[in-house]
Amino acid sequence: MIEVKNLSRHFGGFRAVDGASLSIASGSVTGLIGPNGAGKTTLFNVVAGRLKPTSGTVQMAGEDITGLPPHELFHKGLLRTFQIAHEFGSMSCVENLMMVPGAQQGEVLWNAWFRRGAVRAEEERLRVKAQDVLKFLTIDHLADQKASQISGGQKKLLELGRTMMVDAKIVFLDEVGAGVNRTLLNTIGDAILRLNAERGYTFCVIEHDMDFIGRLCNPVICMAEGKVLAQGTVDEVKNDERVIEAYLGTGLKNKIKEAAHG
Amino acid sequence: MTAQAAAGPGRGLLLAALVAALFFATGMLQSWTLALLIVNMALVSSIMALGVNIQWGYAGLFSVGTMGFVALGGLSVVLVSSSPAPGGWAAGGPGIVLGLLMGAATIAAAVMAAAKLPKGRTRTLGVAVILIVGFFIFRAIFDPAVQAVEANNPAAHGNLGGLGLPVLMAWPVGGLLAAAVAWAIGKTALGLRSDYLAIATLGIAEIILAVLKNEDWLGRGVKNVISLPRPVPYEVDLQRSQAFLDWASSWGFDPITASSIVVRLMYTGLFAAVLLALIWLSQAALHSPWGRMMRAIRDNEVSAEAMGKDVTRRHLQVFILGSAVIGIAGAMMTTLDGQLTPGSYSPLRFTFLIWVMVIVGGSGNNWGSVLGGFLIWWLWVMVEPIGNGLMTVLTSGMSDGWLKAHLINSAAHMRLLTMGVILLLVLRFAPKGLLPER
Amino acid sequence: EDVKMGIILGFTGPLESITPNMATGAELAITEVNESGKFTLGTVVPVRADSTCIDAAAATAAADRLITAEGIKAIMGADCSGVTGAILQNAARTNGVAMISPSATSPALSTAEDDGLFFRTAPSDARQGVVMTEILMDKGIKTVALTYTNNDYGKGLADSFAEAFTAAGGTVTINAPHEDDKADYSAEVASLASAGGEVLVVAGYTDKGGKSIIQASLDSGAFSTFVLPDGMVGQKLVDDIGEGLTGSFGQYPGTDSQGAEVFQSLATAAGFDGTSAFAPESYDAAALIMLAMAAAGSTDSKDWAPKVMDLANAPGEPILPGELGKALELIAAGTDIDYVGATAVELIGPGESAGNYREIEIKDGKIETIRFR
Amino acid sequence: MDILNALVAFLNFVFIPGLAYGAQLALGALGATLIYSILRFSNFAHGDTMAIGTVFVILLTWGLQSMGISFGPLPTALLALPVGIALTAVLLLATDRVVYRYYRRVKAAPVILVMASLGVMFILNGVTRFIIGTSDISFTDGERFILTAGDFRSWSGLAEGLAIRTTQGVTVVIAMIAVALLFWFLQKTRTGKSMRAFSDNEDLALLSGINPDKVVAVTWIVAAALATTAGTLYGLDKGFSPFTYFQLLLPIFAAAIVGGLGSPIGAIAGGFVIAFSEVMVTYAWKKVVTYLVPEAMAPSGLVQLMSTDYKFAVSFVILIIVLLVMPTGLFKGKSV
Amino acid sequence: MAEPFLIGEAMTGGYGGADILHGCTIAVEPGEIAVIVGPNGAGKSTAMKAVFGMLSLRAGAVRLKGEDITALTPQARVAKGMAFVPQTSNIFTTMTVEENLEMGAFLRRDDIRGTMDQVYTLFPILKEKRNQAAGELSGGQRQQVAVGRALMTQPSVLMLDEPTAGVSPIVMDELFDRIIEVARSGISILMVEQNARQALEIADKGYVLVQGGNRFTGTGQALLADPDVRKSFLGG
Ligand SMILES: Nc1ncnc2c1ncn2[C@@H]1O[C@H](COP(=O)(O)OP(=O)(O)OP(=O)(O)O)[C@@H](O)[C@H]1O
Ligand SMILES: Nc1ncnc2c1ncn2[C@@H]1O[C@H](COP(=O)(O)OP(=O)(O)OP(=O)(O)O)[C@@H](O)[C@H]1O
Ligand SMILES: CC(C)C[C@H](N)C(=O)O
Ligand SMILES: [Mg+2]
Ligand SMILES: [Mg+2]
Repeated sequence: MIEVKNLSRHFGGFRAVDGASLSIASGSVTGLIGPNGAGKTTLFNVVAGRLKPTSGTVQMAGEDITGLPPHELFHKGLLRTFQIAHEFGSMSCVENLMMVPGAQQGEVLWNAWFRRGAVRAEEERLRVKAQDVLKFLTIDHLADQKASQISGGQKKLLELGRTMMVDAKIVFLDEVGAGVNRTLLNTIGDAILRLNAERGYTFCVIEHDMDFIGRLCNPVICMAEGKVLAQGTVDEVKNDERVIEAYLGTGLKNKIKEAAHG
Repeated sequence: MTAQAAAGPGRGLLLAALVAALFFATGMLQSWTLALLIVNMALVSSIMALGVNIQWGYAGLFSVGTMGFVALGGLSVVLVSSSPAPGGWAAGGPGIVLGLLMGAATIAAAVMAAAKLPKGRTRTLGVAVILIVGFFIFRAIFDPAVQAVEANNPAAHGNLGGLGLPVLMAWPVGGLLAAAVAWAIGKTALGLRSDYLAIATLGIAEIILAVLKNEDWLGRGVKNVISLPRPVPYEVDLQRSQAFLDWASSWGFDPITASSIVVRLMYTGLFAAVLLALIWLSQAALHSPWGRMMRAIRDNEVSAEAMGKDVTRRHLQVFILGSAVIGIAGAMMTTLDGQLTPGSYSPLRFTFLIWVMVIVGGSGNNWGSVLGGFLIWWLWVMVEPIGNGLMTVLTSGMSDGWLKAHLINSAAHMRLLTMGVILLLVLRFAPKGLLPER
Repeated sequence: EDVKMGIILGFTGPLESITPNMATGAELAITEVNESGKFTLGTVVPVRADSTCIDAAAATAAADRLITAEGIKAIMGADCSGVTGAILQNAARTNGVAMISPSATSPALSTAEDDGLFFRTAPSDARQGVVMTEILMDKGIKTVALTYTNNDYGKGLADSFAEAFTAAGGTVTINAPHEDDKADYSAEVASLASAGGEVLVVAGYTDKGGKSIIQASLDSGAFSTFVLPDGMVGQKLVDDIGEGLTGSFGQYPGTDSQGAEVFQSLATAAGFDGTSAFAPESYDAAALIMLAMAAAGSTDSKDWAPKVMDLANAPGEPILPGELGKALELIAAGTDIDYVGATAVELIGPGESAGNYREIEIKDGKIETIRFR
Repeated sequence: MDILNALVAFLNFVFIPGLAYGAQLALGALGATLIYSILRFSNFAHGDTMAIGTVFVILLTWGLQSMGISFGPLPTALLALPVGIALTAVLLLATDRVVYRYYRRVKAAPVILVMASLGVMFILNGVTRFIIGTSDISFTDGERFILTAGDFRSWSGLAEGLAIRTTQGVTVVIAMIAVALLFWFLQKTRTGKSMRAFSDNEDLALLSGINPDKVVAVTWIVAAALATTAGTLYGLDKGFSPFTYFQLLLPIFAAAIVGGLGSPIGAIAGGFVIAFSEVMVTYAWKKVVTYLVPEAMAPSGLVQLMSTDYKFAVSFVILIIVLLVMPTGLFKGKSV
Repeated sequence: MAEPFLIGEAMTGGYGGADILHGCTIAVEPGEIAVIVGPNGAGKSTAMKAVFGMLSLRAGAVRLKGEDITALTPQARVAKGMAFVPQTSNIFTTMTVEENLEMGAFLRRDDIRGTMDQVYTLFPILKEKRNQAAGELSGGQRQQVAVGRALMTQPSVLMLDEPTAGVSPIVMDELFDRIIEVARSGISILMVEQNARQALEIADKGYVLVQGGNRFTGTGQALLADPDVRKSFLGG
């Protein structure tokens, strides 16, 4: 589905992404992990058109999409969420979702003025769909709340909800789990798997919660210092020495025990 | 309507009634012709405010080039409806057109070269050469033609002259002219953020004005065009018409007052029709998915872009629409004034005062713009007597002397001072505007 | 009974620094008439309103308010040609009230539709250019640099002067506008200096861009002699610039009548600067209005407006400032008068000042009259 | 060929006036940019703040002069300046108390503050005129020139003169000192840093124990100092008239914007960009060229790219071009 | 039982509209780690803000060392030795990393070098980026700056709203480690966590908040052991 070749993105002299090559297979749920500052978000931003690459190419289904603006990529079926939630603060939650689908009739002024019937019908359909999504995310009671006035975790849910409003080909999720209650996260995980299985979405997921990654993702790619460090199944990556050293660490358990004794 | 409803349906009506009462009081206590005069300009101001609201309230574009588009609307009245200047076109019309085409071709060629040539030295050099050579050819063709036109009876004409068409046609043309210029501006400057866009548009408005003031061949520059045709009859003509005099006396009206009231009511009708049409279009747009998309873009461009909305294009669209509305209002105002005086356009009056209307009315709310337009314009006109009155009250207790004389002499400055105080009071008690977005 | 006279000038806005003296000038005439006790139609009461000079709509509203709500019988104003035209068309003509502007000088106003309701005590700018050319030619000056304030007054004057001067064989090296009240005039001075010329003609205002340009030109050594048309002649300029202005010359409306001096001493006595731009014209405008009312025996514009031309022009007993009481007596006695006033008013054609000029030169910090043209 | 005369003509008519004007704009822009960066709004009342600050200084100067106090070759107004600054600061603090504080508390959008500043502008506008009237006032004294055109001519034997006014020299020197001080203050001192923190994230500044009232107060005081200094220097050089000070607002903001809002160095750079673009692009190069080329080739035209009518337009075109290449100005300003 | 060191007692209030908190009580002792968990939107952040005085309570009180501080402003609480890392916008984005840390120590008059070095050892990446604007950092790096800023205060109560959101496992371990260490030095720690299991492991006391009220309260271990809590709030 996505083929990233030799991609680099520099900020001044700093190489946030430094010649990374990776591919995301069609129909997979690919995990992307790596230490803070490894360049994961930057990679997403370049692929999704938010940043221009310094060098390298990105292909989607064989087509070169390097440097295309985000809105065009959206219409090609590439969606993304943001690590720091980017809600539309002055709009209600349900409006936040309803605005997502592309090519709405009512977004053309002419229709808004002179084909009001058709627009109204379309709106009804969208509203029902949006309500369903909100219900699924357990925040349907917030439908009419302004998005600026919901909790941090709820914002992340809304962020995820937007990807569910349209038929995407590939969805990039940047740490949807951070700040989301773990029980709910499990439900989200299920939803991702279901969208993947039933609707054939391809996912690429950045996450620091290894349980979540373990449950969802195959394969897993680990980045470090702008490059791909390791790639493989969850277990392979988890047990990779370099990954452990750079990212996972040796675990907390021992220290807690020490603490308890001390 | 929903916006108003959300703010409490009572509040909107109450405020509307309050403003209506202000005008009614003006009619009763001062004179009805004056009240109508203020109403007419208030209608025009409301349309200008509506245009600004479309740009700022809908899409968050901090454009303060309002004055420029008002002036362009005014120019369209001269171009469309003033009478042709004898000999003006023959003197250099073709040369001017050719020169302008040459200028446009130069810019087009430069843009094309910038796109085609490989990045680097050659490109910079190529574009620079095209621009410089083009500039000199442009001046070589353009300058003599302009001189010829401007030398054609400068005291009375000195310009190409208008088409002599009905003045009402100038209104849509004003909108189109403003839209066309807005397109060119939008293409270059809309990438800028917040206050940077503001100063850029402020500057562009000054540039438009500089052109209007200094290109005499266009609209006589600072020499002004006066006595533009009217869409309604002249009062003096009514006063001379027997039918009118009979009608007036049958109702027991004084013919002079009656004539000016009738004429002003005609303007009111025309302006109100335009305002209502625009308001309807604006409301329909705002409360549609289009409006929702605009609000999304205003809230968060990055996210809207990721959700498939072409932010750049939408910004351009809304910038053009808003500018067109302002251009129409500009043409209406020049029609009402009956003259184009480029020297009289100042940012304070035609940009910031309009912004005050939008903000006081409640940005993002179309009815707010209308309310703001009416209220602020009424104040703008009436603070003068209010300020003078205040000063009289202030000084009444004082004994004669230097201070009293000084204060009375300064009374005129109460005008802006009072305006400031009132503005602060309104903002203080309705910091989100009188009719908040919701 | 009160007879209200509107004094509509730009008390705020770009002309705010000269309008107070203009208004005071007009009010001086009113006080004089009231105190003479010879004005039988009532007590004249001045009512000020702000024309803003730039906001046609606000000016129209102000004028309309004065006419329809305050019931003024005449307008002394407005100042700038732009708002004057707007008030004329949308308030004065509409309501049939006559106006005399002391300072709107745009030639275009000569041909404006006015139903006989519009006069001005300032000459149209066309004439002054010719007079200025004659002065320069007499002095043997053949090349000049020219800068003007970028409004209808400045532009009209500059154009007419450039045409006359070139026709007389002179060269205008540069004809550059300047905007008043701007932050800086270095660019203008630089270009004027570069273009060069024996003298610099400054068609501007004493306390605005014109003054700044003269100051900067002197400081940088670009020019040492300046030609000063009406807007630039004022004692304040001479005082502010000082020594450097010695030898500069110019002209402003006036005949060899005593009017201007008399007016200046009246003004000094009343505590304001009588040389301030357009203050004498304002006095004359107000005086003419009242004399015309007296002559018509009515305060209704359609009665008194037709009398204005008559009173202003010969034949008749000449009337200087300070002699308004005498004029009223003569009018009452049925004697013909010729109002000369502070600016030697002579109304021609469509009711505007004919434009007689006084040639002046700056000597020892004083404005000295050389001759009349 | 007369390179020396050409150079002197250029210095005298382009460089020195441009430098002084640039410094005046820069000082104004520093104040505007400071308020923008800390309090996060474009203060439209800044021009009128400069005006009223200058009025205080003028009144004090008259007082000093009537007491016979002078400052040697320098203008007496410089002696009055510190007191003028203090008075202006008091005024601004009071304004903040009455007007702006409320909007900060309700966390109003910046545009509301801009509109409120418009209201303040109207009021200051009136107050200034109440106090000192509308006519223009010249209050400079002391030695007028550092170097006069005539002296330079006789000293150098050149045809062209070179004049430097005292006020020009003072302006440039003070502008340099002011920017250095401001830069040091914001970047290095504790108070300066807390001001930047406050401007960045007000809530978090509170959580760090930064006292917002103090930050705001210091900002207004510094702004008062900058505005009064800018206004006084401008008035000394070019004369004081209230209307002109209002008109200064536009070039001042243009300067702050080209340089990058919030950046002190940007304000300085912006001031010079605006000033020099006005003077240079519309300059008639005739004189300079005439000195440089053989007599036979001397130009008959003015050799002027654009007439001075468009000087303002030119500086804005340059501003727009700069912004197109660097969207937040030359020195990476902020945007709210 | 004696009065706890810091207690927000029976807090009721919200953002102006309907109440978010309904009689919620949270307390922590010196040297103790108290962890708040709960579903999204339960009011955890609101409770933290309430304790820190960032919204006004309709009922209930906040007391520190027995002193009623309900009416104090946030700044005044900072002066009393409380420090808080909010969940969102918790760094100065235009200032450098080092300046962010300095701002954390704004009220301190002693030498801050030592504390800063400690923060740098805890988060080595920050030392590398010390002169970079914090707004240019990655999500996890920002979070480290935010926590580092609070540590600079050397408070007696440290309140953290989801300090580990978005940080990598290795850093999270370090962070928890450090929190334990800080607590041992006698400082009270009050934190909200969604990485709840790890957090409760080190917690002395745990609160489960649901719809603005206390649902479960107990020691960290007790909550971890409660199957209901595990299933409904800790993800099984
Ligand atoms: N605008 C920028 N300017 C300078 N450096 C930047 C910028 N954006 C990101 N960086 C740097 O690039 C590096 C990679 O950042 P990125 O956000 O891609 O990390 P990440 O892998 O997503 O980390 P995390 O897991 O913490 O979110 C970081 O070191 C960051 O400091
Ligand atoms: N600024 C606000 N104005 C109005 N309501 C708000 C505001 N912020 C949050 N809320 C509401 O208060 C409730 C509690 O929010 P809070 O942020 O305390 O939740 P939380 O427990 O921290 O959730 P999360 O784990 O998602 O961060 C939510 O339902 C939310 O909708
Ligand atoms: C008072 C003057 C500035 C008026 C000017 N003569 C004009 O016609 O506009
Ligand atoms: Mg990231
Ligand atoms: Mg929270």
